[in-house]
Amino acid sequence: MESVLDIKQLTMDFGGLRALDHIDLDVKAGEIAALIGPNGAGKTTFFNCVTGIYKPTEGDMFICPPGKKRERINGLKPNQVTEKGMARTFQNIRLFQNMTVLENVMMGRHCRMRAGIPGAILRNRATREEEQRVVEESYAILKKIGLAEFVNEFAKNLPYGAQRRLEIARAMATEPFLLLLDEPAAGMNNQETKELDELILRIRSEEKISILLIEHDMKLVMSLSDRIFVMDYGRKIAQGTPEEIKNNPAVIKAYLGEDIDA
Amino acid sequence: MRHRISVVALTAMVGVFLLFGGTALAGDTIKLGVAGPHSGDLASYGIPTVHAAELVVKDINAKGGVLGKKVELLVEDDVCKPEVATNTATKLVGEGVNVVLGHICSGATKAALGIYKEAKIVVMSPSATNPSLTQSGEYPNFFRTIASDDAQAKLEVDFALNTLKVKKIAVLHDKGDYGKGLAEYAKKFLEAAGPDKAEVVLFEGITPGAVDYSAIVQKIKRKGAEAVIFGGYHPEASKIVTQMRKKKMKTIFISDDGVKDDTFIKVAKKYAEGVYATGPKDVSKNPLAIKAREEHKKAYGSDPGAFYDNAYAAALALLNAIQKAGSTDYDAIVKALRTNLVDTPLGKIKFDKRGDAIGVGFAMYQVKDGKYVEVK
Amino acid sequence: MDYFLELFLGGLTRGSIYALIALGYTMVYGIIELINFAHGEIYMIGAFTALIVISVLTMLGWNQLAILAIATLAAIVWSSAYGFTAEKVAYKPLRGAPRLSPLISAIGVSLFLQNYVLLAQTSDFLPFPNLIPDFKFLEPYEGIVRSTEIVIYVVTAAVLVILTVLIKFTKLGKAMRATAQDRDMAMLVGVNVDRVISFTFIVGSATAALGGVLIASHIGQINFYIGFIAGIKAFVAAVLGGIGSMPGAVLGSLVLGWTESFFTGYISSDYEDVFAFLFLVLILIFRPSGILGRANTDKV
Amino acid sequence: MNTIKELKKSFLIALWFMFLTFPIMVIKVNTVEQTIDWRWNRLAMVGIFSFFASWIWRYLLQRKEMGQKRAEESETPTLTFQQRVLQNPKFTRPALVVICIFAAIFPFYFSMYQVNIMTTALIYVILGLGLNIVVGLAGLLDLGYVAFYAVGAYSYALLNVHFGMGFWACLPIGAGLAMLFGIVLGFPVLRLRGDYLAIVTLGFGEIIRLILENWNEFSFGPSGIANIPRPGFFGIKMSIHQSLIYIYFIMVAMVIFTIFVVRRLQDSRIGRAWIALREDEVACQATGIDKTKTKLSAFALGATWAGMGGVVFAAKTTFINPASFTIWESIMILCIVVLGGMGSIVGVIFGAGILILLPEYLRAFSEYRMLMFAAALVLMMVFRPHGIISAVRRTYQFEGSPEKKASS
Repeated sequence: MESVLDIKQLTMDFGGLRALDHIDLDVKAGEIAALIGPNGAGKTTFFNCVTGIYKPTEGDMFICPPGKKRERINGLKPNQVTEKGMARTFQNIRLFQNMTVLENVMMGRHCRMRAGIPGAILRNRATREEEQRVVEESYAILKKIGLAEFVNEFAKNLPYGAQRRLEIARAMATEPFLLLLDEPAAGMNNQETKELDELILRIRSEEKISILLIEHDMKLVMSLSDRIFVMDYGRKIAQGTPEEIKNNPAVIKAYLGEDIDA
Repeated sequence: MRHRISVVALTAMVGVFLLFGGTALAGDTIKLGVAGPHSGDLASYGIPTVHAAELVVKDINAKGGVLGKKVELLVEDDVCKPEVATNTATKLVGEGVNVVLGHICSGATKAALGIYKEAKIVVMSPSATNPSLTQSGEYPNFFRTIASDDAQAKLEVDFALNTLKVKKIAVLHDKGDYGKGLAEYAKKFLEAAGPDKAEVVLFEGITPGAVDYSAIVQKIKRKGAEAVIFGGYHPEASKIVTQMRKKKMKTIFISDDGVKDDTFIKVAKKYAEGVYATGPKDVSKNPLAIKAREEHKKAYGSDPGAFYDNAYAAALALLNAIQKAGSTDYDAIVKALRTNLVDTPLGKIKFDKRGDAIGVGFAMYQVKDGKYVEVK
Repeated sequence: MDYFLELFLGGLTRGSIYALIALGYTMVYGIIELINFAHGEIYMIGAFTALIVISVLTMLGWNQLAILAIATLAAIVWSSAYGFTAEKVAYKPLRGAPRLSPLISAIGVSLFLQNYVLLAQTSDFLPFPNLIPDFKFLEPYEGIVRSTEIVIYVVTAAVLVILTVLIKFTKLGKAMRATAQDRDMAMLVGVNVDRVISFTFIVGSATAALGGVLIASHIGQINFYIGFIAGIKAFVAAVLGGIGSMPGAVLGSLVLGWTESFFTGYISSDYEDVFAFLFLVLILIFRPSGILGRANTDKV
Repeated sequence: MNTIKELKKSFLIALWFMFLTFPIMVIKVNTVEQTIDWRWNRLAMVGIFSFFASWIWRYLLQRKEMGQKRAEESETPTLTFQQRVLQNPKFTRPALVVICIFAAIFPFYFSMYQVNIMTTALIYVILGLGLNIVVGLAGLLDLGYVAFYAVGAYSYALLNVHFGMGFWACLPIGAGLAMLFGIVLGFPVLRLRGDYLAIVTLGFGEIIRLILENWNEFSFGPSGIANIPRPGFFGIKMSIHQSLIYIYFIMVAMVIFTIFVVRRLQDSRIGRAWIALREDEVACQATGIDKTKTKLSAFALGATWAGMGGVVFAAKTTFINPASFTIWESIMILCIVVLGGMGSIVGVIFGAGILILLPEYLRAFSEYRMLMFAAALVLMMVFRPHGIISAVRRTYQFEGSPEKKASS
């Protein structure tokens, strides 16, 4: 199967500190992959490098959107990465707090819209139609994610679980082929986690979006993922199916060793 | 619907009435407008003019007024800002002022003059020294009782070259309207004197309000200037003089009437000794000047401030012109100003075609024993 | 070479003067991220208080050193009081308000204090006596450097050292650093944030007052407007060095002072400030957080 | 019991303020005669005043806190009274009609002076609305906004002096030049954040002013440019009063135009991007918004309006010099935006009205006018930290939207 994301030998140094050490990772089309590891292993740094927020020290990053040519994405700005079709969420929720739920989703559509300043001022037909289309589409996304009831609420007034889901909705509005979810279940209760599980599966099956997620909730990871990558101290220590990972001695050491120390 | 039309018609009528009514009503008093900075950091240059006008008007009203009418004062603040000055001017014109005493700063004066010119109102400033105000011919309604910057610069340059016989001169200014204009004239006159007679070794603007001027002082020293001609006000002058003297530099310091202020001596203290500054001719012997001074002390309990004599003279000249003209008609007043000599604290004056006072001049002063003394 | 040395010392004087004001700026900013526009006015109040005390005591015929000590003390006390009060009245009710609201409030305080001094005292420039006696050992070098200047250098350095010690090694300093890092967290671990902020204002104002006395006796005159101009320059210096950092504030001030001095000396004072600002822009383009500022990337 | 406690508190505060103001209020040294005025009566006044003021202060603060608590406790976010009024068409339509009529007949009812200061206020309305794009919507703190105002004013003045160009030709040129300056200056600095951006823009504002002051050959230096013509009307010669009324109407038209444009901009794709940028830069980029382009567009558009305002300013005053473009001017415009309510058009209009007309109408208090103005600034910020009028976000109409089902 074709890889939609292919990372080779990714390395990131902060001053003298090596946060990522020659990481290889790939996500196949239609796959749900998970990136796990103890705190401080470098998972979020990895996301930040891939999405263009950090400039990696070494390594190559390629994407291959379905039906398009394979492309190197080193040096692209975050917004360009998003335009290419990779959208992400954040570990510490980063919504536009003082905008409504609908507007948050509409923001995701920004890079798929064309209207410029003259269009905004003149409000010609094309602009009006585009605007209306985006409103309808965004509402449709909200309905799908189950946030329709909050549509005109300010994002900051949403319950926690709903905020996490809104971030996913916003990311989906950018029409990605790959979603990068940074701890989507953090802080959620069992019920919410279950709903999230279903949502992620639905996104894959209905929208044909591949997913790479960072998660600490092992139950969720094991039930969702096709493949799992494990990181510790900036290195990739294992990769494989959930079954393989469960029995991998290096992984057990990384996790349990930490527990014993503590 | 019909009701609305009548409202509009009424509105328009009232509007027209107000538009033309304003000037028609003014007739029972002679209105003298006084405009200048009466608040803010330049207030100390504007308030003495208000005092002068108040005293002159009180005096004249006590004697029966002008043309049998009482004189009324309209005092408005312009903070020395051009945009506020236009507000002030429109306010005064709207209130039907006959003549205006002011404004104080050249910039504000220029901004306001157009409005007075259109309304055919004579304006006389006691302090706006910018040469183009009279020399450009743009402002036929403008008069002043102070000599212009170029006259002052000429005096400074002549004094430096002929009396002090210095050759290497540094010209400094404070980058302001007044200071830079003056410095430019000084430079022009120095260059006109020829390279064998005078050499401008330095021409630079300093940053007003800076905490330290040692760099520019070192530069003066390095360029070997024998004298400094400075255009600007006393706060910067005293800082520069103090730093020069502290560095044991004996360079002669010549400046303008922005420095010929007692505050300069108070601030620079012993370092002020020997500094030259130009200022209006010494009028301490003029009986009217003595009278004006006494009146001020009696009314306000203090010595008068900057431009007081000039303002007193301007107020007298304006009201005298109305009396002589026999009306508040613009052309008549202008003619009267140009033809009739009037007795003022500055001496007997009248005005030339451009609006400069004939008989008002500058003299050179030097600080001696903590006092400005005229150099003969 | 002499010329260079003179310009260097002139720049050092200017820089030290900016530093005395910039230190307070940077402290307040470090704690509550407020550009305290009124800081320059606190410095002005310090100078005025000192002048009033000096005049009164001189009339009573006290000895010069005693006057110097008491005037400085009074300036520190009252400046601190003004800084403390301004914080309580105009900034504290605005915690949690939009970020720009305290800035406007600070502008209001600045304007208020200017006009308050203008009305209560005078708009004129007042002479400020030179309180620092001429040191005997400096006589041979009088043309180059004066005792006031030496005192300014020494005091600036001393203030920097004292403040650094205060922040690094005392309990209060620890609380200040904690508050600067994360106010909510500091509150949770039991730091009395209100008190820490008040204290910061008091220390910052005291530094400004010290600057007020020294600078005024160096320049020899004060009026109600000196705070504004000096405040803007000090603010620029603090940003140049990396706002929030104390050594940065001093370094930024010195760099600014030297820039101005050498530019005036070797090129022209016409464009002195233009150059100073251009220099600032250039430095910030290449070091967006100032010379010593920590690169403050958002935690993602 | 409570009252006694309050009394004691106020008493202590009064004592504190008496201590605080003691040296500056009470002692005045007469340097000429070497005497000291002890103005004790002032101390008593300060004490009495602060005693009562502290009482009122605490009462108002309490009320403000209670209001906040109530807003937090209620489940559904309730609109404030003022927001409800502003959104209710039953109120806004008649109000708009009244305002329009008033604006139309204003110059005929009131004196030239009133028209003049109203025109000034209107200039500041468009300056405020322009800066509102930069600060209020895009969240970029710009302390050098006056630079673009100066560019507009000087482009008209200089084009007129050298090429005799008229007001109407210069209006778009001035706006365009200001926009160009916005782009050129914005490009290198817009990657700076928050207060660093503020200080760099402040620097640029000062640089422009200092260049105008020093470069005589180009700008005529500090003595400025005089006799700039007022706008013409098909070559008809007008008296000053008439042309002031004419400028007034030009300004009314420009304000309407500005409101129209800004409203449309802020409800558009680009406007949403500005607001998102203000809310969270990182998330903004991650959702595919080009940070640089978006910031630059806000900066340039803001500058354009300043340029337009500058051209009108030059035409109205007929005289300009660099002293009109100091940092205080930038600060005033910033105050208008923040005081009015960031991001709110109505707020900015109110802000400009208050900050520009207040000092004019406070002329009656002569020397106390700036003191009162400063106090007003602080008080308004303390009691209305979000500005006079807070921005209201638009709601959208779509299939199945709650508003459509049950419009309230």
